Parts: sequence; structure tokens; C-alpha cells
Amino acid sequence: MNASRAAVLAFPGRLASFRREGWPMVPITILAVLALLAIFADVIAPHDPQVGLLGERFRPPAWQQGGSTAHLLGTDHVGRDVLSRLIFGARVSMVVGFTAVIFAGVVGTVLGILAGYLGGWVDQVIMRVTDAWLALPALTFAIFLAAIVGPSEMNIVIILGLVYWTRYARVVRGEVLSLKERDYVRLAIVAGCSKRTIMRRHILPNVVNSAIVLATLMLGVVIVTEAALSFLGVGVPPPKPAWGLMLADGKKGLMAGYWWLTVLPGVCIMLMVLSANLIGDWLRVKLDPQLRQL
Amino acid sequence: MSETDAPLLAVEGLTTHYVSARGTRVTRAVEDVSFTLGDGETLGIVGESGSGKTTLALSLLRLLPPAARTIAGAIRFEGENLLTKSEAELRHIRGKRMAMILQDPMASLNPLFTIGDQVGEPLRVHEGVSRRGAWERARELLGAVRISAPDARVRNYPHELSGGMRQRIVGAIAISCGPRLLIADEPTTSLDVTIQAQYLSLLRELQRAQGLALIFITHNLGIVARMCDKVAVMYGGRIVESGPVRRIFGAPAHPYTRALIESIPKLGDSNGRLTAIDGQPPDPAALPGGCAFHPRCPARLERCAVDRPHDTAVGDEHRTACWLHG
Amino acid sequence: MKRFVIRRVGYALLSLVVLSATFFVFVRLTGDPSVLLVEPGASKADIDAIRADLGLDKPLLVQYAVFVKGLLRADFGRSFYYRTPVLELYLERLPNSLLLAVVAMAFSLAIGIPSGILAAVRVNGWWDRAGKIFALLGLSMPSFWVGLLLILFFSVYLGWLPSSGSGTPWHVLMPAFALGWYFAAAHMRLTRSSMLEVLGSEYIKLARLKGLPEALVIGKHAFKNALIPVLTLAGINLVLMINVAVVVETVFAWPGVGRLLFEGIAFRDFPVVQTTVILGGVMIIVVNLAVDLMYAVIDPRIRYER
Amino acid sequence: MTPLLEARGVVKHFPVRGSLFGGSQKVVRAVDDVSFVIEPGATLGLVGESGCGKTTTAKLVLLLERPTAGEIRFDGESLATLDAEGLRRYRHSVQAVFQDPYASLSPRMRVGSIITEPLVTNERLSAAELATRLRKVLDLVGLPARAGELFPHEFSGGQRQRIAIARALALSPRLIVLDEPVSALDVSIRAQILNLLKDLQRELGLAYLFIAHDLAAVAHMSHVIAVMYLGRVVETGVARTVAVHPRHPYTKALFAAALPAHPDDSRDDIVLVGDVPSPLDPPSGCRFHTRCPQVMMPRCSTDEPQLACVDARDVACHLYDRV
Repeated sequence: MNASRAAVLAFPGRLASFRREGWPMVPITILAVLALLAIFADVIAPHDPQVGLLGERFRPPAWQQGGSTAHLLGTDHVGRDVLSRLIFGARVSMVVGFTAVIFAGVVGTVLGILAGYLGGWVDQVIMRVTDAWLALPALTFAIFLAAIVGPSEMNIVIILGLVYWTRYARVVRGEVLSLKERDYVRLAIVAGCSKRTIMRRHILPNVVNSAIVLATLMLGVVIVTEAALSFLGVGVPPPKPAWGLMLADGKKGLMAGYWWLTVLPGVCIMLMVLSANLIGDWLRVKLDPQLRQL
Repeated sequence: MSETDAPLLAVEGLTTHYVSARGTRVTRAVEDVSFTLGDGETLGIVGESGSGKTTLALSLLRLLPPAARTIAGAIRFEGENLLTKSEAELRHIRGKRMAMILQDPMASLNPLFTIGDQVGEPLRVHEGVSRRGAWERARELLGAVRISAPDARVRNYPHELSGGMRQRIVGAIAISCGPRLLIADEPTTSLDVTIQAQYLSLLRELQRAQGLALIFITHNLGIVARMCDKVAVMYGGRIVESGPVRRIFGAPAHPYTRALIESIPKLGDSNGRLTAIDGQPPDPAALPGGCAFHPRCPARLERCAVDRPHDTAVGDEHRTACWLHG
Repeated sequence: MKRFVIRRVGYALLSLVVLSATFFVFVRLTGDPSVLLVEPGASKADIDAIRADLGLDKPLLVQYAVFVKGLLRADFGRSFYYRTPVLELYLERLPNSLLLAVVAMAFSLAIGIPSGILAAVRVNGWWDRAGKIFALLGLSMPSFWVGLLLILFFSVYLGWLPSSGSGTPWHVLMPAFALGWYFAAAHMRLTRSSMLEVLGSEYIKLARLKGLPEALVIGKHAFKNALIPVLTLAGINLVLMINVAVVVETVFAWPGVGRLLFEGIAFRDFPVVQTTVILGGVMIIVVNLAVDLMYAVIDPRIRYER
Repeated sequence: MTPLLEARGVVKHFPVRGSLFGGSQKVVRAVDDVSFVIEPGATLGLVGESGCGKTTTAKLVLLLERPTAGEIRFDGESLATLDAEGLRRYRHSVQAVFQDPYASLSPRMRVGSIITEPLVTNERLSAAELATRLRKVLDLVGLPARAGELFPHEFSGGQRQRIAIARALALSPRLIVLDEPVSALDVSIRAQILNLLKDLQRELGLAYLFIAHDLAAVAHMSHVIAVMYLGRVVETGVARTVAVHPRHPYTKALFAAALPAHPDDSRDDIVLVGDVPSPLDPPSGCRFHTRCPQVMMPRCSTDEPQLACVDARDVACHLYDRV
């Protein structure tokens, strides 16, 4: 064995692995608590979220004058327990948020990869639709779709998926275009790999990170959109307890100063969205340094 | 101190470290570096990636990134220690008495301002020349770097000019205030061979015309051979050998320098084996103890792994840090 | 330059075609579009009349042609509720929306640009951290909730500002702030990141090497370059504001096009819904085009690179 | 003996697409009428500056692009007419190593699966056989067997280039296209890799297409050199002959521009003026005439010179026309 062979025995340490950065515990905890509430809502919630006692209308939270421990966070305009509705509302937001994000993410990622890698007319068709749909403000587009299909939780998921897949497609395609020019993709062709193999083995794993980062950031957007749709009355149909719907109801007591009906559901939305964004930001730095500037 | 005796630039024991965000990791990018440079001389600083040569250049101008700090040493430029200067005082030195050309001259021009504006800017700031006067001088400077039709070019935006012209313009900016020292940090790595030759001959012309001292920072020994009077070889943040170019190429004292010179293929003698240096350049954040080169050194002694060799004179102006000569 | 313009216009036209086709397809997908297009509670004869009018028995392409012809003549139908042409209703509301959007934009730029620049210049410092929290809050607090909180505080508790309606300058403040809030965060983020990118560029290094005072480096060399993407985004966002104001306008009963859209939903007035959404899309496509073309004028690089 | 690879009059034009709403079609003449031969076990070196078409030539040989005109033959068989089986055989025989060792290894795959990917794709092998082959090629390039379990980011640039070479060797190819294999590496690593490539060639009888802008490295590695300028070969011949006594003015300038290995190496200072013209719009006649320090004849700007034998090598220059 000559010198040129035996050259490399010392490995530098993991060059690219950076310091283990602290996990964002606060947002993870918040999301975990909300998830637990959503899963065990039936057990945890003290009252039926959909049935109210008219005699108990507009009860303030327990610590205010006139409040009672029976309704820790007070009651709404038809006497329903706010705490129970918030707990069940977490379920709605979680289910709608996650399914819509995953639905949009899968569709968008797949189409983005196909458009980016195959190019040609496939790319033209997918990207022209993407561009035109991106031109529409997401909220109004969703309202339009909701006006056509009518409100239901299932429809909301489909609508949000239809509206938001374009974001993934755009980002993923852009990334694929640059991946496609990477030498390791060229070498895979030289090695005789088929297009399917290349997309599966060399392209997909390298865009998954961006897709996941985008998904966490989209989770917040989707939840806000769902709340807005429900607030406008084209989202989750009453009397289901969605946070957006609660805000719309809460507006009825606003001028009378029944603050808890407005503040509390909003705080829930904010906490959830904030947590999703914080985790998304952290993931972005962690998984994909190129996206830091996004 | 009389200006005639002191060298133009004397760097003594310069040490610059990078400290990671939490202060847990220290990268000794530049460690105890000393050299001098006289008026009109050309010094080549050679090193591989991670050897600390760019950090050295930025330390000289005191334009280090926030994570880096010069923690020891002195930089005497025209008799004054730059390390004790305030930011405002430094501004009067940068661009006026000491200029620098960056790695990517093509990206160094601001896309939104005209050539005339950018070339004349140092004059307006440092010498208070009027807008019109700066414009006039910019035109002369473009002529000085051999750009044809300077009257039209001053009005152009950078993207309207070819790559070669943009490099010349960066050269024009560097000499606009008549500096005494020009630092060029790998100014030709991104260039094609023939374009590189153009740029090198332009730099040499400017140097002769203006009587500039020049520091050339590069990984390429060929550039040093062509351009420089003196050379300093860096490895692991330290200067391992320095001296006149002919001496270093003729009789290199440090095993690293010798291996580097021998590892380059030479035109005309093909088919022989090249002398390769084993192993990899060290990670600047985790330098080996003793002499940083010892794990790769073909002539290492036992003490090389333990003790750091001292800087020793091995000839007229020729110094090296190696136990073979200690 | 000419080719660039032709191409941008071409893409814009294509987007409009895709957009109209999208609407058309979605409406047909529901099964019988006449249900949507006819007033709630209409008689069988009315439905048949609409069917015949739209030619629902004809091939899809013919139907699409009828649909596009209507759009091209700016014939968006009549509102079921107001019984007037939808376009008139829309144009009546547009100035209010525009006013709201302009004030909201002023808010968002006044907050977003200075805080973004400060965050970038003092990167990782105190200002940067505060800005980051602000940006995250902006993205996480839905504008309608911000609106409700504003009402609660300024109208109900303090009684300083009117909670709904329009007419005086006081009326516009709260809805504009609620609307601008989200965008302020977006503008801050973009200002910060584009400023950071510019500050890391070679030409900023050269500006420092020239010995320019820091104020000149930031104010002249960095600012202009960093501001271009922000102003581009602001241009697009202004139009976006008109179109996403629907929730804020609903909260404050502000008589803009968003409110019109909400009424359209509430009264099952499909022509109104469809028109506001289509016109919103058209507006945004046109503004995108305008911004791209203006970009080419402001930034001398683009003219040649295409 | 049939040459291993033969290119005859190969042309590659790229239309500059104005996308959907295009406007006028322009054409980049990346490679324009290029011919060369690679013998088994020998190295052909392609030299030239950026935009001269050397990388496009590599892509054509690797079938990453199809030629606009002309023909490439491997073992006497035209690549244009290969059937699926022939294409498989060709992929089996021709592999590549590219410039950037950071971009040529898929970051999410282990080194072992990167190296064996060509084997898995082309041959049916048991896991044990794969492991044996992996160990064999790792050994050939001087990497320890445990390297296969690591990820690319755990290696330095020089080590990654060894991995890339190991991958290229996995199928026991007969020709390896080396596109700037050392220019992204640290100076002290380059000699290691060049020596390794030479050793492998001698032991395995490999042929190389060695592409670089560094003349000295090309001259050192190659048996035959071809110098390209704006899509054309301007001078080609035995490496020593061309390197020591270049004839074409461009080759001369290129050699003059090449940096000396010693300060006493005196060279004629031929500094070319101007930038390389755009291949979108190459000059008429001899493409080099706009920068040629020796341009003297009117026909340089009108007639395109053809390759002709001068002093034991082929030169395309009117200076050497025999009237």
C-alpha cells in the first residue's frame, strides 16, 4: 500500500453537526397541553360545551363578582360554560389545523417535486395554477369555496388544503430546481437511476426538511384562517365550539363589557399560533440554515 | 520616531480569536503573528483554508466580524499603533492610507449607484472634494486603470460593465486616495486564468505607478512566485516560515513549505509522482498540540507533538518555526 | 426590456385565464350551479330561466365562453339582496376600503421599517430580540381579535373612540391599526432580513473599507438596496389589505368591500361573493404586474438581465 | 485497435429559452464541431477557461445531454442508437467525478449507500457481496471500512473526493470523466488525489477524460491534451509536445498566464486583452481573433481555421496555413 492510499485515517469531528441547541420547551409544552386537552376533552371538560342554561347567561369568571366555581371561566350569551367550550375548541383547531396542513403539505410537496424535476409541460401546468391561486388572498379564496360547498369541519379541511397547497408547491419546486442541478443528482443519472428513484431517493429526502418547516409555520396560518372563517360564519357550523365562532358570539357581549368572551378564545388562538410559529422558527434554524432568511 | 527609519507596517505578536456565541469555544484564528513591510514592498501571505490568513487581513484593518477579537499584539502603521485607535480615527486610515481589495471584486460594487459616484466617494469623504471634483477625479482614475472611454463609464451602473472592467474599477477605488498600503485578499480566485493574468499585471502596474506597498493574501504559491518580494507561510493560525521569495522557493526551511512547493505539478515534467502531504488541514477550532503541522509532517521529531517550536532565524531575513532548525 | 414586459404581461393574462377557469370549475363542481346563482327561495320557473340563460345543458366550453364573456363586459350580475348591479355596489365601497388600507399601510410601515432596520443594525441585541417578539405576536394575533381588544379597551373602557361605523377620522383609527398590525410584523421581518442580507454583502464591506462613516454606510449604501424588496411587498400588501380586510371590516362595521363580501355570505348573495373575490384576484394580479414593471425601472439590474 | 471513446464532429447548441412568451430564439454554441479520441487506459486532458465548452463536453460523454449534431462512439458503438440494454452497459462502463466534493454526495445518505448505489441500480447482488465490494473500493481509495457507516458531512473535502472516486469505481468502469476533480480542494490535498488517480489508472487500466482549467495539472495527468476556446478545439496533441512548445496563440497565452512554480521561471508575459466573448454571440472567423496578440491577417476575422497538423500536433490557426 503506498502513500496516497494510507493518507486518511484521522477523521475530523462531526464538522457539520452544531451544538445541541436548547429545545423550545415553552411552546412545546403549550402545544402538548392543548393536544392533551383536545384528546381528553370529554373527560376534562366540566360541562357539555353545546348546551347552556338560559338562567346562567353571561356569568363572569369565578374570581369576579357574580362568578361561581361551577363556571370557572364564566358563561356565554346562552349560558354555556366557556371553559368547556375552550377545551372542545382546542379539539376543533387541532384536528382542522393538523389535517389541513398535512393534506396541503402532501399535495403541494408532491406536485412541487413533479413540477420541479420533470419540468416541461407538467411544470407549466402546475405552476400556472399555483401562480394564479397564489394571487388570490387566501382568506377570500377560502370564503368563496366555503360559500360554494357550505360549512362543515370536513369541508374546512378540504378548503384550507385547496387554498394552501400552492405555498408548498412554490417552495418545494424552487428547491427541487436547485437540487436538480446538484452534482449528486447528475451522478445518480450517470449511475443509471430512473427518474422515479432519483425523485424518491435524492430529491424527496432533501426537500422534506423545508416542507416540515413550512408546515409548522403554516399551522399557525391555517388555524387563524379557520378561526376567521368560523368568525364570519362560513367555517365550523354552530353550535360546535370553535374558537373563531366563540369570538363571533363574544362580540355580542362586547359592548356590555363581557370581556371574557372576547379575550379568552383569542388568547387560546394566540397561544397555539405563537407556539407553532416559535417551533417553526426553531426548526428552521435547526433543520435548514438556508431558510433562515425566509 | 522618524518616519524614514520605521517600516511602513510592523505587526508584532498579533493574536485574534473567535469566540462562539456562548463563549464555550475559542478558535485561535491568528496566533502571535509578526512581520514587517517596507514602502513599495510586496508581501505574500500563503495559507490553505482555515490557516487564518483572511482573519489576519481583517485584523490589520480592524474590520473583524463581531465574534472575533484581537486580544494581543500591535499593528504599527506609519509609526502609529492601529490597535489603540478609535473607530473615528481608523476611518481616516481606511480607504485613505490603507486600502483593501476583496475576494470577489465583482460583487464589491453597489448595484444602485453609478461608477463615478462609487469611485469618487472616498475622495469626497476623506478629502472633502466637491461632488463635481470627485466626478472629475473618478474619470482620471478610470483612465489610470486603463478603462477606455472613462467619460461614458462614470455614468454607467456596475451591471452595465464587463467583469474585467468591474475589477479594474475596484482597483481604481482602492487607489483613489493614494494609499501607502494595499491589501489584496484572494482577489483572483474566482477568475479565469487569462483574466487573472490581466488583473495581476494591472495590480503590479498600479503598485509601480503609486509606489504602493502590497500585501497579497492567497492560497496559490504561483501568485506569490509571480508577484511578491517576501512571503509568509501560515499554518494553523501561525506564520511557520517567512523570508524573501527566492530564498523560500530555493531553500525552504519548514517541511510544510517544502512539501507545498513540491506538491504542485510543474509544466513540462509530467509523469513523475507528485510529493503529496498526508492527512488533512487541521480544524482551526481544534489544533493539534505542539507544532500544528506535526501529524502530517514527514520529518517530525518526538518533541514536535509536545513543544511548540520557536521562531528562529535561518538566514538573512529568513525565519522559520520548526524544531529541525531550533 | 421589451421582452421582459411582454413576458410579464403574458404571465398576468395567463393567470387571469387560470383564475377565471378556477372559478368556473369550482362552481360547476358543486353539481347544479343554478342553486348558487338563483336567489334563495326562488320558484322553479326562476331556476329554469337561469338554467336556460347559462346554457347549463350546453357543453362546458360553451358555458365557459358565456361566463368569460360576462366577465369581459364587466357584467357581474345583480345582487339578490340589493337588487342593483354588483359592480356598482363594489365601486361604491371601494373608496372606503382604499382609505382603510392606506392608513393601515402607513401604520405598518411606520412601525415595521424603523424597527426592522434597528433590529438588523443591532442584530442579536436587545432591539433585535424585542423586534422578534413583536414580529411573532403580529403573526400570531388574528387581526379581528386585535380589533375586538381595541374596541374593548378604547371604546368600552375608555370611551375614547367610536366602536363601529365610519364618517370621522376617528373612525378609521382602530380598524386601520388592527389591519396594519399583522402587516407591520411582516414588514419588520422583511426589512430586517433584507437589511441583514445587504449588510453582509461585499459592497457594504467595501464601503467600510473606504472608510465611510457608519451613518453613510447604513443610510446610503445599505438602506436603498434593502428598501426595494420592502416597498415591493408594501405595494402588493396594499391591495392585499383591501381584500383581507373582511374580518376587520366586519368587526368595526366599516363599509368597505370586505363588509360587502360578508353581507354577501350572510344573505347568501352569491353574485356578490363571486364578484368581490374575482375582482380581488384581478386587482392583485394587476398590481403584481405593475410592481414587477416598476421594479425594472427602479432597479437598473433587471432591465438587462432578462 | 478501436479507441475506447471517439467523438466525431460533436455539436451542442442550447436554445436560450425565453420561456412561454419567448421572443426571438438565441442559441448558445456551447460545443461546436469537436472531435477527439480516448484510448483504453489513457488520459485525454481538456483545458480551457469558463464557457469554453469543456463541461458540456463532459455532459455529452455522460449522456446528461444529447448532441445537436455529430456522433460519440463507445467501443465502436454509437451512443445515439443504444437500446435499453446497451445504455445499461454504457452506464456500467462510464462513471464520473465532479468538482465540488460537497455537492456530489447526497447529504442524507450514508457513505456506504452512496458508494454502492450504482451497484444496487445495475446489478443484483446479495448484501454480503455488496459489503465485500464496498470494502474493496474503500480500500482502493484509502478509506477505512468504517467510513461506509458515516454521513458525508463527517468528512473533509479531500476525503469526500475519495468517496466520490470510490463510487465511480464501484462498477469497475473503463472510463471515468473527471470534471475539475481537484480545483475545489486545498492545495496540500490536491497532490494526494492526483497521485491516487494516477495509481488507480495504472492498476485498473482506467481511461480518463480529465477536465480542468489548471494547465499544469492537466499536463501532468494526461497523455493527450485538447485546448478548447469558445466551443472549439484550437490545439490538440501529445501532452508533452503541447505543454512544452505550444503553437496556437491562445495556448501560448494560456501557458504564459499559468502561474510559475518558481519566481525564476521566466515566461513571456503575454497578457490577453478583454474578456472571453459570450458563446451566445461568438466572433466571426477565428473565434480568438478579438483577443489574439498575433492577429495579423484579414482572413482571421472571416474564415474559420480548421485543425491541421503542425509540428506533430493539430492546430487550428491561420498562422500555420500552408499555402
